[in-house]
Amino acid sequence: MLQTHEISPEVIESDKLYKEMGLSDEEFQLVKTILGRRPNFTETGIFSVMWSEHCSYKTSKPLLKKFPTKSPHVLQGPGEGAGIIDIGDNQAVVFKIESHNHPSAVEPYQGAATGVGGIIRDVFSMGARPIALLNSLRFGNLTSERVKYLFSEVVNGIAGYGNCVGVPTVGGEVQFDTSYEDNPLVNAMCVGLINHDDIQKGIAKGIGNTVLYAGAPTGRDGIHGATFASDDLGEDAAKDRTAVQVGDPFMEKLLIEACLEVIHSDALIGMQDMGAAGLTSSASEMASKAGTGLEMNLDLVPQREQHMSAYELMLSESQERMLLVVKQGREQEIIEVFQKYGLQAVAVGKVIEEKIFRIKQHGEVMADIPVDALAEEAPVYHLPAKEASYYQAFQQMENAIPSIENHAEVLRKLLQQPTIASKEWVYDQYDSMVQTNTVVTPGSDAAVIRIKGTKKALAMTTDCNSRYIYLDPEVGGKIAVAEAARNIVCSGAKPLGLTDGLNFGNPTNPEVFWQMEKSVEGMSEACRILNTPVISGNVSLYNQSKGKAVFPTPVVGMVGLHESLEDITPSHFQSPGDTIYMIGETDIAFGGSELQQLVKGTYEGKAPAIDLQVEARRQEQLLTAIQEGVIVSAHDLTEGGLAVGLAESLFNNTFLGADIELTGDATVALFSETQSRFIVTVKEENKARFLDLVEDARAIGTVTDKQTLSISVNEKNVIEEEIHQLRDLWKGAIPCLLKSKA
Amino acid sequence: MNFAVIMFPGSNCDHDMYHAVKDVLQEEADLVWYENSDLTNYDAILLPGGFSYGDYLRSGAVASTSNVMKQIKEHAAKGKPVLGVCNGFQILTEAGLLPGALLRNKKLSFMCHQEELQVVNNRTLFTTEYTSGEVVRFPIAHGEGNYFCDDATLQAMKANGQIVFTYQDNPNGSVADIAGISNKEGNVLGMMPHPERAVEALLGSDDGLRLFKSMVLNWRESYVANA
Amino acid sequence: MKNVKVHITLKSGVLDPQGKAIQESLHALGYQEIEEARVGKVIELQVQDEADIEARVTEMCEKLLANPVIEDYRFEVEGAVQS
Amino acid sequence: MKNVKVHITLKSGVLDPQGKAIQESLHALGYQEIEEARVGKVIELQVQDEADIEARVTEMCEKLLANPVIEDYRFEVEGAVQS
Ligand SMILES: Nc1ncnc2c1ncn2[C@@H]1O[C@H](COP(=O)(O)OP(=O)(O)O)[C@@H](O)[C@H]1O
Ligand SMILES: [Mg+2]
Repeated sequence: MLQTHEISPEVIESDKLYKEMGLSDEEFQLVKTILGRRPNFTETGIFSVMWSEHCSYKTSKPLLKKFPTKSPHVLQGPGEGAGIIDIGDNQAVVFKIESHNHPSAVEPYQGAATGVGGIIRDVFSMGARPIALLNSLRFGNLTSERVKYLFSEVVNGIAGYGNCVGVPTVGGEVQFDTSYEDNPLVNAMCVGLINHDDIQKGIAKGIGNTVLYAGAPTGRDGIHGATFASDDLGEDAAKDRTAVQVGDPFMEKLLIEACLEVIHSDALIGMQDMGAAGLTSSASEMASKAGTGLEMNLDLVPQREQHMSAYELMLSESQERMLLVVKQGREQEIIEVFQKYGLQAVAVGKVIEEKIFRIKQHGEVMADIPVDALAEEAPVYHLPAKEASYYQAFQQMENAIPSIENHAEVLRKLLQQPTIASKEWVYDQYDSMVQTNTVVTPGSDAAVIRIKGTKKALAMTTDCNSRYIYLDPEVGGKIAVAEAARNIVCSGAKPLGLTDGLNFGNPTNPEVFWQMEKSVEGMSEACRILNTPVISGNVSLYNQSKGKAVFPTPVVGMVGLHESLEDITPSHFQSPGDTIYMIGETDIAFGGSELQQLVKGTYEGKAPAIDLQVEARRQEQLLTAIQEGVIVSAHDLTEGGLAVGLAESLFNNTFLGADIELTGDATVALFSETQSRFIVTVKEENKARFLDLVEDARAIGTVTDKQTLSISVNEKNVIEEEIHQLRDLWKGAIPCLLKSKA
Repeated sequence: MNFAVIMFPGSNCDHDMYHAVKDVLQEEADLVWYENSDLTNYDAILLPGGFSYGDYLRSGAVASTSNVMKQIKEHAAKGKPVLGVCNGFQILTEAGLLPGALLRNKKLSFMCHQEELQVVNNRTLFTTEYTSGEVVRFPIAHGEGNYFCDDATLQAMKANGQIVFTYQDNPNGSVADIAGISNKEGNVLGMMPHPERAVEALLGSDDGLRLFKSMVLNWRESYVANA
Repeated sequence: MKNVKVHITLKSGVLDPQGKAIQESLHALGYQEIEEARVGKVIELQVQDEADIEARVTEMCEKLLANPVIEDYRFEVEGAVQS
Repeated sequence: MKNVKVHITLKSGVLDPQGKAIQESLHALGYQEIEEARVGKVIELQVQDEADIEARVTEMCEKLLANPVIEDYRFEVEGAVQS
């Protein structure tokens, strides 16, 4: 740990201490130019956190510009705590995703818990009531004790926090792959609901107005967490104790209620949560956005520990803290609201005209920095990209069909692959129903939350198949967006927009930067064609350990709108006699597939192809058919292909089965991961209308009451399995892996 | 009928309870902050679920020592209905209004899903709209719902008909599959499953609605009888 | 200022699922020698000096810190044991 | 058979929301004399006699019982203190 008391500016420069804090030589020179002098210790710390990737997006900014962010419905795009989309009737939906990868690698319970806490604050700081949580998780294989520990504790931490604050955790995804062995990914998404008139911004306007600090006192938690999150995870990460932040969901619950009460006061000017880089980033960003300056007296900041230095107070990442700007003279009415909930709120500074960020402690000026230098004027890098060396080789590979002897046995094995297996062990630990709005609980394509007092509902999902993105970042990026939209459409909703969580390795590695660039381009194109603007997001880089990057994992969190509750469509089959249709043709697509992993133990070749125009058309037609009421159930086909999709459609019921007849190559028909495909069920009387509305549909069988999955290909029976046996394998896989000894 | 839904710091099913009574059942209800509250004019008191005081120390422990408990005890002593759900149940046992205690679930983890319950006693103020032995579906959502009491207490409860709901497929290790119990007089009910989450078919079950309806009908009967 | 340690344990006869889980994982890790594991709590209080500290702490335990239905407690005031 | 008590406490500086809640509710109950409350765990193990019991328990603490990132531990083997 760096010494925190008075190291002189000269020593900081001569001993290059700024490097330990994360500033490069050039960046330090730039700081000197901006200040016209050497920065002192506190200032060096402030610059280093504000110019870290986490706060400044210095290497990803040029890429993020590629995302389409506008549409008539977007009320707030990227830039604030969270994005906002209009859903009519004076209401809007607010959402954002955030990563907490490195903290979770060190202390999985608290890392995940504080990740949830942070994203909730992002949403209610906009003035929205948090109504749902989702997550997207990546771990190594469930064979090592460490991975099992990380997985269990991350889930436990998400549950511990989310359940206590009373926001239902309604969905998410978990995938397992060797590349995440030491560097798990923990992304949390929060969705909120807001009335248009309640929208808040994190701005420090009005010279002379008061800066109010609310919530938990500041301790030494997570000092340098922001730079830590932007750095390679060293071998000795577990020893980096100061980076561990501990969450208090009870405090957060009180903070939610107090903040949502305070927004109704016209004394409130702006509000922002203290996230990464704590007091430093919230205060300087609020001023920068308002074109003002800000002065703070650290002696007034509530402190949990003794003798905290200015450096520590400014950089602490203690949780459950908010910064408010309040009209001068009206502080007391705001303070009283916090007091009702037993929370501290104290004036710690004021808005000043001079565009300076000035910090005082013990009567001395500890930092005096031009505000814009910290935020808008942070350096931006255009890093070189280089096509990954494996890429051309993969592109040259033929679309081969894995050779399989026993298709039924392969289906049983696929259902036990942890990425495909039931995630009930995970989501049963989450309170998915609190707030009594959850119409579709975890276990379907998308979760659905009704909006009380209206006939509307919101669908939400997180998706990202990082194997495809590894094989072909551009195509994989398109697929990630398309898959999320497919899940939303299957639930009967129209996709509104998305939030992205970009998780990559070290961007200074040109091949990693190429993965970033290409996947962002692919995602952007899909966003344009599918009409889903990006309204918020998060970047997490340096996800690697022992020099090897994780699979490129740009997670998509998407939200859609049901105009009517009647449109809510289950993903599972519902009643015997319904006809099962497949929408879309099947071709040979095994690159990055679960079957490839099963047979070859690796991912290679081309990613499945995707035609976004076809995708868009099928989604539109399916949604129209759902809205006309001719669809009983709808499910998209993803990992494991048609056979897995059919089995999944039967697991929710104890009395149904299916008879399926297919043609062509059995392995392709059953397990290919061809994109843009759906299976839907339709009642006899609606078949004609369905076929009028949906072009690429073909009947493949019927729902039965036999409780078996029976599939024949070219009139030869290849699968004849009892549903309950398949279900037991699928449900038991993850609990079984967690119990078994490595 | 006039319901008070008590809000403690950290309660998080308070609005759900309110919604069930006010919007679905269409009875009078207020959300009542635990401090400085006057409960004398309410006909029934509802203690909602959540994590009062973060469930730190023991779930329900801190809330059970708050001043409002005195009024709740007085209300109960008059024979008026008190319903505690989930954290509310934990508060009632901690406060001594109901026997026993709630330990951590046998499998240690929090669990949330629908469970089947059997209505064991349909003669309480809360269950007359059910038939005896009927099986209903309510969601559970708890980490500490493993009901415990000593053997003597269990025998006494059985003899008095205090076991109101049992699990068909015990999820948490509760003694005698207990999901909900009443006091001897039958006017205080504590249960881990959430009836307020089971009042609309849209959300998976409306079996809980009859619990609230029972409260209203029984109140009307005694009100009309006394009038 | 006095340092008071309140030890809270589950009554014997009350099932301790957490203790059981610890015992099982220790066995799984190869520590077969563990016959039993039970988990208790220690609440460490810093208390301002006063005459009847032991009576006061006893009260706190009865009112809040321990649940007599399932738990036993004892405490030490800076070394001196009191139960 | 030996009785081993493993005491697990949060490292100093680590937020202890539980302790804070206990302190506040003791205040609310009128025990203003409480300056601080912190919560720790005690795991009581019954261990079969063996030579290297202390080394083995140290291992158990490191591997399972304590979380070295945020917790400290110490243990006593039937009276003999070992940290
Ligand atoms: N981490 C998680 N948290 C909550 N729910 C999850 C999680 N992982 C998976 N689920 C749920 O399991 C179901 C299946 O997930 P997944 O296989 O990823 O679906 P899909 O392929 O349709 O996106 C979804 O309903 C999802 O919400
Ligand atoms: Mg799906």
